[in-house]
Amino acid sequence: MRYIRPLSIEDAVGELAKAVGPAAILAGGSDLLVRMKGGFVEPELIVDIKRIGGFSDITETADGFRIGAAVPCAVLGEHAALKKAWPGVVEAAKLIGSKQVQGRCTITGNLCNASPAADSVPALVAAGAKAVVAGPSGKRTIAVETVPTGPGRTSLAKGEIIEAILLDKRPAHAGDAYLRFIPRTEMDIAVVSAGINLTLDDKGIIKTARVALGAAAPTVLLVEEAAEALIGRTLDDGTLERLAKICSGACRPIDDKRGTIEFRRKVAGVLAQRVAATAYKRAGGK
Amino acid sequence: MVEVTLWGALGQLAGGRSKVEVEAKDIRELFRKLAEQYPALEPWIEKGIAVSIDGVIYRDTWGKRLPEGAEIFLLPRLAGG
Amino acid sequence: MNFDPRFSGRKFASVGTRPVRPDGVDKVTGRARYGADFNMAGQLVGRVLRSPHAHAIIKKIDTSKAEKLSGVKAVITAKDLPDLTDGDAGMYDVLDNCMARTKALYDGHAVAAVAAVDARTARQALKLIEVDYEVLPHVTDVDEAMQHHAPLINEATFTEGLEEKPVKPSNVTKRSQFGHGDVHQGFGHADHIIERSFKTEQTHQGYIEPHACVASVNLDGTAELWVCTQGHFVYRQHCAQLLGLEASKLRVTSSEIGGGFGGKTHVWAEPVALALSRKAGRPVKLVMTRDEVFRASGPTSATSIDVKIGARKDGTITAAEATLRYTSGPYAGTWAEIGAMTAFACYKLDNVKTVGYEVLVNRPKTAAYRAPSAPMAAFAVESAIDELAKEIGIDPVEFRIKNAAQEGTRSSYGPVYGPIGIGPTLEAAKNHPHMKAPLKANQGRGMACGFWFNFGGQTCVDLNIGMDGSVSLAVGTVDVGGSRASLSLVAAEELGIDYSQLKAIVADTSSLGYNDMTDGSRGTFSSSMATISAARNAIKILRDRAAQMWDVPVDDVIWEKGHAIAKGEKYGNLSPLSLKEIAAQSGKTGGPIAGHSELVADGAGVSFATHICDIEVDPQTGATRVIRYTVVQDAGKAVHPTYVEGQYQGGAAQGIGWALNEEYIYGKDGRLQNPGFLDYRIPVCSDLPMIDTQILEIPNPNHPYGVRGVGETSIVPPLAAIANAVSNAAGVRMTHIPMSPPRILAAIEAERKG
Amino acid sequence: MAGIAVSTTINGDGVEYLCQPDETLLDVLRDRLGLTGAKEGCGTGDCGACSVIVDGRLVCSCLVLGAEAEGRKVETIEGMAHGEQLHPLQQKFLEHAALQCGICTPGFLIAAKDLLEKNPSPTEEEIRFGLAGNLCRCTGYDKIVRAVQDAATMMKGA
Repeated sequence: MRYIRPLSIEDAVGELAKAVGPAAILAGGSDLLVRMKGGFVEPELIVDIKRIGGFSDITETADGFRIGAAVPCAVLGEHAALKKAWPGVVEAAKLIGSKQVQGRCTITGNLCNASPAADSVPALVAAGAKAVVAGPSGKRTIAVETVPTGPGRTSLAKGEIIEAILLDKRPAHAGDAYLRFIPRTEMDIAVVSAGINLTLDDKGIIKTARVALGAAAPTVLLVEEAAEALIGRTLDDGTLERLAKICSGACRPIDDKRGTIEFRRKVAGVLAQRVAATAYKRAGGK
Repeated sequence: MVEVTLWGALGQLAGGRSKVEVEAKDIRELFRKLAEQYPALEPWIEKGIAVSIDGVIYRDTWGKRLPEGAEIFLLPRLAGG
Repeated sequence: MNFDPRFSGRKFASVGTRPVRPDGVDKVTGRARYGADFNMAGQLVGRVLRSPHAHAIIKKIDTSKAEKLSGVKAVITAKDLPDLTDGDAGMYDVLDNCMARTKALYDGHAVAAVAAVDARTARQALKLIEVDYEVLPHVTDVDEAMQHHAPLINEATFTEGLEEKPVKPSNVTKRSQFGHGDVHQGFGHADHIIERSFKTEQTHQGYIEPHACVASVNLDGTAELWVCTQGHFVYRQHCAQLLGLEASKLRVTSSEIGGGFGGKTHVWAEPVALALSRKAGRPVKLVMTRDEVFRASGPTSATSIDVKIGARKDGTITAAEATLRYTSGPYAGTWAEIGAMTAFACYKLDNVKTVGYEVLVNRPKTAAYRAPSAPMAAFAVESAIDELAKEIGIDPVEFRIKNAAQEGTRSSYGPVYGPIGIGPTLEAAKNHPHMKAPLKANQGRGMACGFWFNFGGQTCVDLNIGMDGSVSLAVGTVDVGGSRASLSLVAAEELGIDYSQLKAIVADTSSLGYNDMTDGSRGTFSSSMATISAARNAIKILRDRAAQMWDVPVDDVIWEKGHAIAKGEKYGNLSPLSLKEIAAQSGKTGGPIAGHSELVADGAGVSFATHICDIEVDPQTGATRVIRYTVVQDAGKAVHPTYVEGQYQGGAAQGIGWALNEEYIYGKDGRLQNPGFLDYRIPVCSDLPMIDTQILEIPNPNHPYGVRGVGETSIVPPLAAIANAVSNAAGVRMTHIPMSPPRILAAIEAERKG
Repeated sequence: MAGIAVSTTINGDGVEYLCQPDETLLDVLRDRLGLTGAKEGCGTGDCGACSVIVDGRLVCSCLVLGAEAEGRKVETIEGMAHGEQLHPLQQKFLEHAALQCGICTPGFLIAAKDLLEKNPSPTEEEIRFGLAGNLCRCTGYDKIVRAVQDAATMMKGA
């Protein structure tokens, strides 16, 4: 086993590309170290990306925000402009694990761990976030929902690293929100979750909408039909009811130690309603 | 002579009696005489049983005297947390 | 020595105050040493290989590859722990649980162990051990295990306690029965009868410190064991027996213990660590991982309980009956028996009958968990009591008060009660402001009562007075939650000195006589009795020494407020001698001054509690929130009230976790799916409100200060109190614990659909 | 395997050690440096008993590699008191009996210290959520929350 701490993205990509045995990228380590402890993975190479320039920074650009792959979730909550623009993304990131875990875990790691129940992912998908991927053949920018392809699997090729997550600049009358259901008040993995991002017109009519569900299928679900049900409407009771029905129907959950199929279906709809109400309010809707 | 009440399982071993009379001055004698009169009880006594004398439970005190007319109950020994 | 344990009704100077505990500073600075914090020179790392199967014959274990790995110093299997139990069935089960002999009986059952120079080598070595299993059908559910077609866990099991010996083996090891009167007749007199079936899932004590020990066996047959345990003397006996050592040559030191709650009352890994050390010829440190703690230590029983209670229109209970089925893991236990004894202990009943069945399943060996077996029985009974009150139309508190046991009541388990606290706790609950506080929408209030026996038992204490007048107190009951503070208070009280002059420690097994474990709420009850006795013995010596110093007859010397006083007008010119002054001269008046005591503490008074709680239920998701919680419990006498409150609060919190979210979840393959704190969900800080406590003091007549055990009763009522509150909040009767959101939501949906 | 040489600062003192790539900071603290105040309750970041502060961030030391401490500043329970002077949180934990078995106490104290440094006047709810990453099985948290409240008051007055 080898631990390295490259200072450049080129070095990191190079080491990963030429690695013979299993290699792991270490940012916050809150998933990797748990899997190593349980004996589920034994990487030959651990690439700690925290000292690569720019990886630990949040930068505000003309287009929006660039969140480095090694930025701990706690830092997202301390960034006033990001919190103001994307409260849903930030609250999702701040729900992962405990204060201790938030001091380490990253939204990029959350995405790449590819758990169907990842907290920040539905919020990022709803937000239309993009991932900047660096690899042996250069850089590309992809929609975050294309990263996880199944539980524990991603679309990243050997040697590829996500170096940052991009979030757009916010127009007027925009709001996002995220909620998850857990049995306790903290420390649990989402049993089911929902992230919604809305923009409204001056009259409070929903112009654009993105609705994402977590822990409802093998990967995060972007529910287009739910978005369509919202667009062109305000959040009246009928719309909310339709939203819940569509979200419940869109779920393809499983029975497991955290919840049942029936429970996840029902609660996905309930959460979608509650999240929509918060996002709508944040967007200035009344 | 003291009257001793046996709990369910023990009563069955004593031929279905829930109460038996024993001439005993203390717990040790009580155990010895019970084992003599009802041999099926012996392994249970060996494993350890508790004796309630007027509502107070004794576990290991052979020398405890059995007052005349006291209410005597045999109980299983318990585990605690 | 003659010791009068009767309650004397004295006034207290120290007892009842709240000083800082003697072990406090070590614990807030990180210096206190727990099981895993101790190391010996040359120590190896021990690790255990565990069965991945719920039930399997171990056909062959090949350890040769592991033995050849560089850095491996010993590999052991059951062969290295030969059967020395000499027909003691209970000890044989302990041995088999430490290391499976012919069959792996649950997911996590130990099958082999290694000692190596470091953790990585030990882990690698485990992977090199080849075990050839023949997987057998398994059963983990209590009701399924009782079915005729269920896989047999032990083919030699024929149910004990039946009128006729059964012809076929089964998974039921024992039937037990308690009660009096005629329930059939009693139900005939009832105007209302409630009959319900309940289920509770298996929970774990959830102590934060995993089992840990360092074992060192020497070539001369002596050995040392450092271990986190609730009873180092009991561990010594068990380990000595299983390893073939002489008890007095095995010195066991109890480390600070990071929680036990019953889970550290019998040996798990300690005999394995000793066997590894013996084979390797070096000390071995063995620390369980959290995964191992859940899979292979602990848990309480899973249960299935039927309850039937009948009452007249005026609210008098006429008959009560319960059938209780408790899992004991793959080995015989007496857990249903305890459940059957406690089930109706709170009530005055003319006709009562309880029947218990001990059921074998492919789960870890059941261990005691705080008032073991009582919470599940109370859940079933107190739920039915609440429902019955509602049906009759009586307030649930009044209904319980009307039927509460009192002094002179024949208990449902047999004996007649002395002075007891169930009535007073109910009256206190009734008059508590909590009962009248307003509730909001979707909130419900529930209450329930609980009972626990409390134990006494063998106890030994040494009290040594230094020449500077300071006092050291050596006790043998492990301090699990502040007992060194309470015992110091007791010694200070007897000697008439200041608490700060004392220091209490837990002595190792070679320094003090045998002590039973800290279980059954016996720690402070028993050791305070022995401490009082030891202090009084020391006072006899102090008086004698003072008499020497004054050259007066000892009978003229009395002990008062920490001083020897010469009694009588003729001694008017003799000013009292302090303990310090007497101690300073002890070298000249006969040597060191000490008080010793060994006794069996009998007469532990039974304990009762009543809890009230408010729960809010989200009707759309089944989520629950504990809004308010109040514990009322009889302590007899609270020696250190802050730690008594702590026991009340801690038990309530564990009960809340059990009621709402904690459960062992087994897959169809019989493997435990949630062996970690992520998915075995114990309450976190934000899950709970402040937990109010009210300490009642109804003196135990069999203790000089009136002390009763306080540790366990507080976990008994919460399951039922919360179930009753949820029922009142959501309008559905919950009969399955834990009341997790999916279960509550399913119940609400079923109710909606009719 | 050759060890990784790490140079770091622990409780203000420069410390150098060698560790293996898969060794956690908790392993290093406990097994190599003899700082056993941080406890391993789970090894998976679910109990908080191993809490330490690294460069001003509260973390579980079981989820940090020993190698990652290079050039960092690590604070552990052993550095909380100053000489003979207990930290106000330590004092208040003692006075309120906010510990029974005490195994979770070092982690709670470190987490509470971090909480009060970031939020000197937390509400009860903020304390409860701030400490939700630390499990206690003995106390029901009541006395812990009260001790933190009292310490916050004391520290503001100081």
